[in-house]
Amino acid sequence: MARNLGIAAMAMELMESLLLRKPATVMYPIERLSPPERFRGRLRYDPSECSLCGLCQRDCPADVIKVVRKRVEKEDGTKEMTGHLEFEMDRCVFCGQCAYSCNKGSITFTREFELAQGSRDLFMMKSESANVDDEECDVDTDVVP
Amino acid sequence: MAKLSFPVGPQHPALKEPENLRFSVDGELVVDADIRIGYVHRSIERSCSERNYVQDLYLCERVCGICSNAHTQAFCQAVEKIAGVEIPERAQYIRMMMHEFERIHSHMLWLGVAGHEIGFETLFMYVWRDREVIQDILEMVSGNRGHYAMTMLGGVRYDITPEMVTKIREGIAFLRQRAEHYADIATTEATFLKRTVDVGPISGARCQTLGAVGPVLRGSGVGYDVRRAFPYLKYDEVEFEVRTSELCDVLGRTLVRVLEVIDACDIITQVLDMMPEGDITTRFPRKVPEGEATARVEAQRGELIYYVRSNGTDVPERVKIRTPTLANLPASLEMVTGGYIADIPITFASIDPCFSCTDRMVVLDDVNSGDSRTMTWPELVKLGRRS
Amino acid sequence: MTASELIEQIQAQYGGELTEANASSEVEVWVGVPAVDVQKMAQYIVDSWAPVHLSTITGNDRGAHIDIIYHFVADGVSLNLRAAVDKAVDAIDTITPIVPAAIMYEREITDMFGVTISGHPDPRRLVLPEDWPEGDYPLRRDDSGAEEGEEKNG
Amino acid sequence: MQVLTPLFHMLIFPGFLFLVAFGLFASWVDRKLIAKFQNRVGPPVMQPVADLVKLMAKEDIIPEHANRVMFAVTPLVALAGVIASIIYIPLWAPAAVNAFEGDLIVVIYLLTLPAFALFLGGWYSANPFATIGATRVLTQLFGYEVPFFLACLGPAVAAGSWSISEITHAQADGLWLVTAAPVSFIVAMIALIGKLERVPFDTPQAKTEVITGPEIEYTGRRLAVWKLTFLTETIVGSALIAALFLGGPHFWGIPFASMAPWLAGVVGMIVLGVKILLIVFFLSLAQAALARLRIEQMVQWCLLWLGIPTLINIGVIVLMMRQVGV
Repeated sequence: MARNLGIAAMAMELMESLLLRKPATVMYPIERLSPPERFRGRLRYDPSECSLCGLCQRDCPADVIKVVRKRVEKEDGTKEMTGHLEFEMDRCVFCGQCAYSCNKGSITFTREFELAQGSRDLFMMKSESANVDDEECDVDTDVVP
Repeated sequence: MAKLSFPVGPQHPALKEPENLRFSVDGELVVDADIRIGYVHRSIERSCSERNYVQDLYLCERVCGICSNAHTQAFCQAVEKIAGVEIPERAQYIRMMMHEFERIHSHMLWLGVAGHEIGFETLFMYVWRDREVIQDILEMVSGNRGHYAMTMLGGVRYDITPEMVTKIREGIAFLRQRAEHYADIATTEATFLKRTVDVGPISGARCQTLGAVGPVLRGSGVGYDVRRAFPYLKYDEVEFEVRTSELCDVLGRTLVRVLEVIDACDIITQVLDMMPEGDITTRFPRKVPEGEATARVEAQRGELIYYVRSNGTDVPERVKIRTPTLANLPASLEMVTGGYIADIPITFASIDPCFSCTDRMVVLDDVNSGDSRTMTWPELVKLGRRS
Repeated sequence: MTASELIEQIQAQYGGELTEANASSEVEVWVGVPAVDVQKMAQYIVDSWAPVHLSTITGNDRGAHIDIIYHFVADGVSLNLRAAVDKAVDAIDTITPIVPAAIMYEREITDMFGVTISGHPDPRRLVLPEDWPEGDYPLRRDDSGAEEGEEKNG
Repeated sequence: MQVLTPLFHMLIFPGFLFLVAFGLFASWVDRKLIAKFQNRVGPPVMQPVADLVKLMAKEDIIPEHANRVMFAVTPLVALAGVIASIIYIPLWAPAAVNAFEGDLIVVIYLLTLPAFALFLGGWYSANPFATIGATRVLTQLFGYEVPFFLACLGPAVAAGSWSISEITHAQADGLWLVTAAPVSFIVAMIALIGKLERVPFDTPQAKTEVITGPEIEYTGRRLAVWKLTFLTETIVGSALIAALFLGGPHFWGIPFASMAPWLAGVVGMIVLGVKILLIVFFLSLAQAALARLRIEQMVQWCLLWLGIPTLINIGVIVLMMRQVGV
């Protein structure tokens, strides 16, 4: 007898869904949900603080980031490091390790999630150049951040 | 009717991942079963010994999409053991919470799939609808619905804020109530019982002999749970029961899983009550001293074991992963033999198979062409980037 | 049972033959035996502490030899049994008849390291395709797997 | 005209076109209902049409080892069987397009055709899944066909006729026959689920086991014909049950006799349409609330819980007829 109770309970729940409940479906492009605060969406790189230390490249599991460094000697004799970062965003797994490793806060993840592009080339990103006045990067590379 | 060779997979709607099962059937009865794995190799063990520990963390996380946190937990546990690093208490509790969150989401996912396998689509829809609650919690805590990147070497990445605690408590209360409801459905719905009672029978002793783990073992009455047998994190401080069932069939495994969801909810409540304030990370050396260690973790599907050997550099010498599904395969083949064809999907599903986990290893092989060859990385890249 | 008790028991039985025996924690033991003694040792473990759970078998290429580590759980203690297989011999006895759970793991070892498991009841390939070239073992460090020319990560 | 009228009935109304149109609508109702039961949104009303058009446009493949003739002919036979049977079912008051004493037997026979055709189509597809599905179709046939026949026997005995139109007519003023044969009515509904191969009796087509079974090798137009067969069979089967047990197009208080013929026809159609949709509602509810049974469970359960009660029901009817009539 208990067996048929299960069917009755199920039927009750079905009728409840039919008559009382709003569909659980979110009608996506029309209805939008906002991702939570910690969501890791589009990567944003801010070269102004970047020290070109290369920790992000070292820790990136998908090998997305490439740090290109160049050392230039200025006219007044002082040295300066300049360079830029290259991102192959189609390989990014959005683990957030680069942002976590970066102790300058140069890399952050935004909450933007609609990242589809029509062609692979659009995923290849080259940053503006970052200039570092002090030559050495003051990073303890022996400790996992 | 003559004996028919009946293939299931590599592509079959009952299997969510490619794997080839071969059955000899006599009418509707299965007389012999064999399995061919290896369709989703991703070279993970080898790759692990070619990347540094931080990168490996994310690689291990991607062994499996469902039990990703269990994999990082096991990997970190092994590496931290070698390095002799003790992580802060708060981090341990947060890890434990993630572990149990994941158990809830995985078991609910499984229950839905089980419903789908026996043609009970409504159960699938309802369970997955309710599962959104735990997914939202996971997303809120870690920023992602899967591959949470929460567990780090030396701690966890994100802290739990007081607002989150309130939301988690609400969500957990709801999930607990739903899990109880599904336990009721599973034990009283006539058609569900018809498809699960005495299906895929295997005795507890036989399970032990064949090395089965997790809910498969516990569904046959053997109470081996790594959380109790080899307590890790703070599992020796929370109260929970190792759920077993003497039914030894698909229903037994179902009940164990549903009851574990209820337990997981209780564990999370306890963790929220016990969690101390404090740091969530500690300094972790990049170069891990020479040594070796194993780590066992009770992933949702059963005992997950990692073996890590380090050689003093920042790259491990060897990482060995044994996922629960591989341990459960011999038992599952025995379960389907002697049963009906109709029961193959649900019986296989009852071990909660994850073939991507099972296959993690080495080969990149062009199956279609027939002639086997290893693709070099540049070739693969070329193949992948054909746009 | 604690780890030290387990070591004492094993040493009392096989003291001289062990290549290593130490406890890494209260519930974990590492024991080493010569490769030829693996069957004997497995039989002893099963007889002494049944039911024994075999978690997995790990292979590891250590240069001149290949480490085969059997991860048992015996009576609440994690018992790791190590046997070093010399690459010149490249074979080890099966323990599947004694511990049926080993069947998949031993096939995996053969696939990945090319170590012949003598007496294995089902010596087919497990994860590699049937037409995989003989003598090419993905997890061996010396002669196979990724070649130097292949890029590591990009 | 004498040639054209039957053609019109066959192809347009109430035959092919009407059946397909109403079938598609009922299929939308069915899908929408299931979606609502499952707390989803469900498809828009034109979705079944779009599905059909998509299938029509797709590539048509005949497997290399299949028997080409059988493979091609069986879906058409199945569809033809279903469409032919609508001629004998009264869709509007007072009678069907064509009626004769004994047409009930013909309709039951015609409604069995799809199952046989499905078996043959699957058997000649040369695919292990299709073979297993095909044998399941036949096995299942024994499970539901006998109870279905017995269930239809109840109203026939009660009304004292083997003509569906006559049986419907007998309910015009009096009580519906569901009151005389309640068990037969329930049994007929359950057997209809088996006929339509829906959950819980969708074993022959079980997606997770045999991947739509006999239909597995069918693609494009031929698959569309199979889909149409089941769409139309839903309508015909429901209309048959409505005619036998629920008074067909009749409803208490609607004076068909005093209406203009065209008005009576339209009202009758609407009444019957509502009744058919109610039966579809029942089908959807069963699909949403239950899991798929195994084939041997299905046969055992049907013969035990459908066959025997129907026999008892018929016995009761015969006894009552004796009491009242003699």
